[in-house]
Amino acid sequence: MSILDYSEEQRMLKDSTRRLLESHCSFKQRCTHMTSPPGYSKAAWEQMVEVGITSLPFPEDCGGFGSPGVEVAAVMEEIGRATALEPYLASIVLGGSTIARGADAHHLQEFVPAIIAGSMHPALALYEPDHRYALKPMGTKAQAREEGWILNGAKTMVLGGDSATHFLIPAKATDTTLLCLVPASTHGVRVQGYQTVGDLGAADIILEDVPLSPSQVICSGDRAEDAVEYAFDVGVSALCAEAVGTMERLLELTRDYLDTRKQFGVAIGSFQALQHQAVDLLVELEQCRSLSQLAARAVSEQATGRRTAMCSAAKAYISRSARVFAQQAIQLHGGIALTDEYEGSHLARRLTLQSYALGDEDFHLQRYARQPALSGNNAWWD
Amino acid sequence: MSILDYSEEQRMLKDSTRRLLESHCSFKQRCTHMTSPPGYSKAAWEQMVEVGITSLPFPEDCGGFGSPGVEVAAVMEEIGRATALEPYLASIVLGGSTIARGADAHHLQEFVPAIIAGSMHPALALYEPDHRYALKPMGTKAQAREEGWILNGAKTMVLGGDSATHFLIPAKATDTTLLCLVPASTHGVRVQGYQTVGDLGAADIILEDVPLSPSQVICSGDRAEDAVEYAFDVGVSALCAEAVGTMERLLELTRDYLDTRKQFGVAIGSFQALQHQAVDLLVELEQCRSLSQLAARAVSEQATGRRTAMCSAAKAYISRSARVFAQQAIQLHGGIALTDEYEGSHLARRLTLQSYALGDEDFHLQRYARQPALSGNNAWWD
Amino acid sequence: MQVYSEADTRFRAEVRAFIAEALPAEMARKARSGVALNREDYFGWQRILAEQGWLTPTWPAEHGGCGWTPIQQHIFEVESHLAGAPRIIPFGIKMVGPVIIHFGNEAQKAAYLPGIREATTWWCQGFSEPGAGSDLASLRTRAERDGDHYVINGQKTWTTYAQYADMIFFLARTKPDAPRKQEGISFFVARMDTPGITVRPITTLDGGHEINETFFEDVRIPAENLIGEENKGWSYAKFLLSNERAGIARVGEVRELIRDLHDMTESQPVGNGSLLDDPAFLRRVTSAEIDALAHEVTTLRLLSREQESGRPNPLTSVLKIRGSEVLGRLAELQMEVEGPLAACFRPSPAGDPELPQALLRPALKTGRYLNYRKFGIFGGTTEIQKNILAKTVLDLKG
Amino acid sequence: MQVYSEADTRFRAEVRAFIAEALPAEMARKARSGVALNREDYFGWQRILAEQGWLTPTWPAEHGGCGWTPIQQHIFEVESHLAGAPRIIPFGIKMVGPVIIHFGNEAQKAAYLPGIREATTWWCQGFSEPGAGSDLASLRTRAERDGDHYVINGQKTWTTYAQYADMIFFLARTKPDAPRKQEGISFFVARMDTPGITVRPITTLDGGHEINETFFEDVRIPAENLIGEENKGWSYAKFLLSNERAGIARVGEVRELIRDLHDMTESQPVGNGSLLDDPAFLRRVTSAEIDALAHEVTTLRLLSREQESGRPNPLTSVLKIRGSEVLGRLAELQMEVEGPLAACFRPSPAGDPELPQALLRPALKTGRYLNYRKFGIFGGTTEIQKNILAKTVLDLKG
Repeated sequence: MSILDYSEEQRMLKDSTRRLLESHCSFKQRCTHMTSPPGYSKAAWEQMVEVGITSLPFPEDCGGFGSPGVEVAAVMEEIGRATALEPYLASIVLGGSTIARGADAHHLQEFVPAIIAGSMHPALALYEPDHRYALKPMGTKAQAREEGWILNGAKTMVLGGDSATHFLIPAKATDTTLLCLVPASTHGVRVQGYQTVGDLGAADIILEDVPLSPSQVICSGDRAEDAVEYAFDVGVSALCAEAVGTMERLLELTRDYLDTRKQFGVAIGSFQALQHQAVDLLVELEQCRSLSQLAARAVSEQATGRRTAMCSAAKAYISRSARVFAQQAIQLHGGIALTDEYEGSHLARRLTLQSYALGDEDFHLQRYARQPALSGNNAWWD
Repeated sequence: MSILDYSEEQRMLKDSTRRLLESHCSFKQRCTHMTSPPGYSKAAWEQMVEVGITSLPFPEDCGGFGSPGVEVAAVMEEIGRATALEPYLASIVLGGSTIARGADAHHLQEFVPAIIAGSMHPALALYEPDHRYALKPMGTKAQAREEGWILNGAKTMVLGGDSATHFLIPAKATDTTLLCLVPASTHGVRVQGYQTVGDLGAADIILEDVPLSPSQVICSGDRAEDAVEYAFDVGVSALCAEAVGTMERLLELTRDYLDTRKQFGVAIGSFQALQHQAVDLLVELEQCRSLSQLAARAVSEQATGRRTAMCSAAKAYISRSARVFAQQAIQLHGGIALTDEYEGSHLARRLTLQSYALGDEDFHLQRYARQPALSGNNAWWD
Repeated sequence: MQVYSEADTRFRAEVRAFIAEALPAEMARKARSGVALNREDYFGWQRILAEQGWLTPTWPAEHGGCGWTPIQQHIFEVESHLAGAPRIIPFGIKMVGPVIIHFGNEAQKAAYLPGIREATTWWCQGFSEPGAGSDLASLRTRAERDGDHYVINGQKTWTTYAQYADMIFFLARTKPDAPRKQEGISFFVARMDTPGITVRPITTLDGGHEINETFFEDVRIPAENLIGEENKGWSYAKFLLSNERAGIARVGEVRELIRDLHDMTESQPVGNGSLLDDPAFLRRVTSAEIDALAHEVTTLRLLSREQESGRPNPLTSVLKIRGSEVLGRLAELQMEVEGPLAACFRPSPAGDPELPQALLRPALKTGRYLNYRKFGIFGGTTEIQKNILAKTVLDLKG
Repeated sequence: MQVYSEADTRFRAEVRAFIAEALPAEMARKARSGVALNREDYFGWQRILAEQGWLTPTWPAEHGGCGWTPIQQHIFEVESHLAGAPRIIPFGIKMVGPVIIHFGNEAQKAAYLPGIREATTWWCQGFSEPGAGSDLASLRTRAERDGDHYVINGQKTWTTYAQYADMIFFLARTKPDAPRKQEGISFFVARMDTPGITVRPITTLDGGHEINETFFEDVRIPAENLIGEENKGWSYAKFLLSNERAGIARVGEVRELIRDLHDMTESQPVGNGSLLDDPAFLRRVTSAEIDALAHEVTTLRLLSREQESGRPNPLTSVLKIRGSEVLGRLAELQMEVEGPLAACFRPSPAGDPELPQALLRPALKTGRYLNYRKFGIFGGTTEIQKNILAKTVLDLKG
């Protein structure tokens, strides 16, 4: 097996995911799914459950496949190629990994099978208004009461929040952090769903005196923070893979357009300046592919520092690259890529989402710089 | 007269400077001058005195022309084109302006005529080891004694310091800043000259118990700081103009090379990717020209804030642009521009000097950001 | 610091005072909010300018011009943007108007100029075709003479604001067998309600509707709708496109974005401080501001050189290239001010009441960021501008 | 985290241990200081490797190879750089050696291979000419058969380390009237002390002396100095150049520069703190480090794919492009660490005792920054690599 590449089995997983998405989420189909609730294809989602990819990131002892890294990356690349709308990243990767990491055995057995079965959609509510990309809860507070807590606060840009059945809410208690699991239907939870620039759904959530029983606290303290950081890294790795898939597809479209479109009697792909710009995209794609592969492997690491360093390295790079890639691909196309009916413009928008979702370039550069520096002659992954 | 362009008179000044430099400082001649002390042509220097350009930045009441801005820029563009070695920037612009701004009437009458006559070479010692681009003296200290002071400290990268007759030394006294004028021959002054990457001379200076009479203090306190900041801005503006001249010449050479050099049977200038790269240089040059013109006008401003903002804006931009311009011009040439015998490589090195001399991009971005922000709908120059 | 002449400084004060007085507050509020403007929003402001005599500043005096120099036009554009005035739609005033003035007959002048001058007729431009964008001369729309009519068949694309238009000016091929493809093209005008003209909206990647496809199916137009001589349309088009270059630098928009960027950064709360306390972000804001400054000064330099020489300057392509880069970067930075909210999106800028209040501004900014991708493409792509500069200024052979 | 296989991890440990043991401290100190190395510095280390059997890892076993995989060669290169070993000069080992092994006759193998394998013969490369760089096939040096000799006339340029060389391999035209310019070229070797060969040093823009012009004036060389068949030199040259691509990524140098950059930034005093406290500078360092990481992983990915498939991968051009960009940027950053001292310069890297001690390091860094401009030019310019990628990987027509 080649270093930092997909194995034969992983490639088969990737191919079957591609076939699934091609038959259920072609560009035409997805444009229809997008405009009617829940904003994605239930049939495609059921297929994902059916073929088992919803089990990938979960531990084996609760029905999972135990592979939050490279296998998830293989699936996410295909999701990125298809700009698929199903809440795989939100429910399985982000929500699922939070529970998988933070929950005790009892909760695991209660929730994980339902998530894998596609019926429970937990969305991780990371961000709060006015706190930018901060990962710790600032304004969302849990106040102790006789039995349990009362939650108050607001979360924003919750990926998959528009169609979630549950929210994972990190909240500040007097001297600790709680990770709470709140059904979307709970009294006092107000959900305002909307569309992101990458066509995926998201939501703002207002929490007003939301009552919380003790069993709704998945974990607290260091463990809660670790669960969020872990799920965030798994999500970052998955999103990087998604971006690689999106870039790959956009480069294919760009290449084909350059080869087909004629100007002054010749294909515009024969103009050297355009060729070199297309090559710049290729060079970028290969860098992103490398960092995505590295992040996917780091996700299975026990050493938190290396995991976080490699995931933030990948996302810092890809956050910038994805956005610039989209800009240049549009420019290479000309007018056609400015139209909503062209697949390429959806890919370009998805790259914009990937650029800003789960932390932008500055956030991840700073997060990377806070990890222990390279020591001596060691490699980054030593 | 066109806005932000040279007037007819200024253009004549520029042309005559070009003729002077062409006859005394051709590329071949300057390569000879470079290798023998004082590192420039005394004949060219005498010509500069003769035609009067050494008087440009000084006040009219002590024999100057009263034009530290646009007229100096016109001369400096030509110096940049020719990558001339004469200490115009060091002695006339930086050293001269410090004295012109800081000195009292008595000192002005004593020194300015000698500077204009080209016999006195004052070099402004801005930098200290381990204090990067800071403009205030940190480690150079003046200790009061019965009559006058004792100077101790070190200065580094003093432009023109290798051939200076005098040093202008900002020094820290107990509760003020002194601006001292120290003849290079003073006991305790050790000068180590060297060459900069732009072929101009510079020096490190060590001051060991250098005795200072009261008359050697040009000014002190706010006035000393103002004189240094003023001279620095005038120098920055002049250096920006120099960079514009250097870029202009390097672009001419690049264009000519592209037009002449053949590959695969055609001029390489017919390759679209190279054409577009050459155009990128042209676009950059025009931006730099604009900011240089703006800085040159700001230098005559009474309002310090606008002066500093415009000079730092220009230098921040040009610091990056000059370096990247050099890199791209070399790349467009290929191997020939890597050789020391090619004029273009000296221009590229000069651009590297211009990038780092008198503050790099980061320094000037921060200095710009500290000035009052644009207010309301005003233009930058309002 | 003297950058404008004294006359121009006085002119700026006059423009500023007039706009402050004449621009309705509600109109400015709507334009500055970033939502899509409709026909009446644009025409409302144009009529106010028309009354002042400022709508057609570059036209000859006898047709209602007011003799502004290029620098004065520039000042007017900047002040209008800063005040939040709707932008002037160029198709009538800057494009077809001058063509009719120069090449039209008296009947055409009488028929069309008043509607432009008084902001009652909305014009759109039918130049680009699906196979003829940068390579405009390869257009395929045909016009066949049939008695005292021409019959038009073909398809135009990127027809900006065709949905508002009363009239269209367009190029069509009248001599398909001409030896060079630039020959045999003619310049026509037509009422948009002529039978056989249909408009299909194009939704752009920001979800907006500015552009359209326009189809001509056996459209019969009177022969007097031909402007100038038959088969000479290419030279009129070139004349028209050279006029188009005036506002190419888009300094008004740049100034508006820069003014707002600093304020937004400072007022964007991050924890207990503001985004301005983030040195990495501040550095980008500062650097973009200096890029914008360089671009504005370059624009002034080149305009004033043109003004002096009276000749178009090929360096103007530099303004098109940098204008689109600077605007694109500013739109990107404004979007990034929003942090995670930059990822939100409102497919229909006309207004979606479901979007939470706090996301309205981010959604508009993200939409604008996407919309601004057009500047490197329309009106001569960046690559076309670089080809022009390589050829004309650097004198490099293709 | 597993990136190398277990076998490769063991191999790395073995290499690391050997170098730690075998590399003389003084040799490492000199190489790491950045001053120019001489013939003996390079050969000294090569002989130590030769003794270990590690100098010609890619050669067939019967000629002294040790069967390293591409990944292992890569590991050796990285570890050598990190330890400060002088780099391996490729002209004998990676270039002419394999050509002689594949295309030379037994006498040539016997005559030339031992000198390479034992690091006693220094080879240089005579390919480029003043009019034939990227367009190598247009070379004009002629070789005319005269009895049992060839007579060579012409000029080569960019001859790296010709000043140290005992032998030169070169291309010359043996059939000037061949229909295609790639035909009629032959591959020769010659002793550098053959009468008529003269070397003129070229000082580079960093003041260094690595490259030369080499002149051939009526140089008579024995006919047996022809390698392979007459007029087939172009195919041997292509074989040679494809081998050259192995070290193209320059990851060893990248790793060395990255390792040092962080330390330098942290130890660069600024006022009471260090340069690492400057968020703007730290951001650039971090970003460059991640670029370097991406480049190293890409290198490993492509090498291991080549290793698996046994075929050269056209994507390798990506490594050449990024390697030169990343190295150039790291050299620039190291220079910028020095602040104002980045502007100093030592025209002769051999050593100028006049330069103040504190400026020695800055001067070397500035020199290296200038020197590294070469990476985008030599060995196939960035533009040539992009042409290759456009054609082979993107399948776009010229």
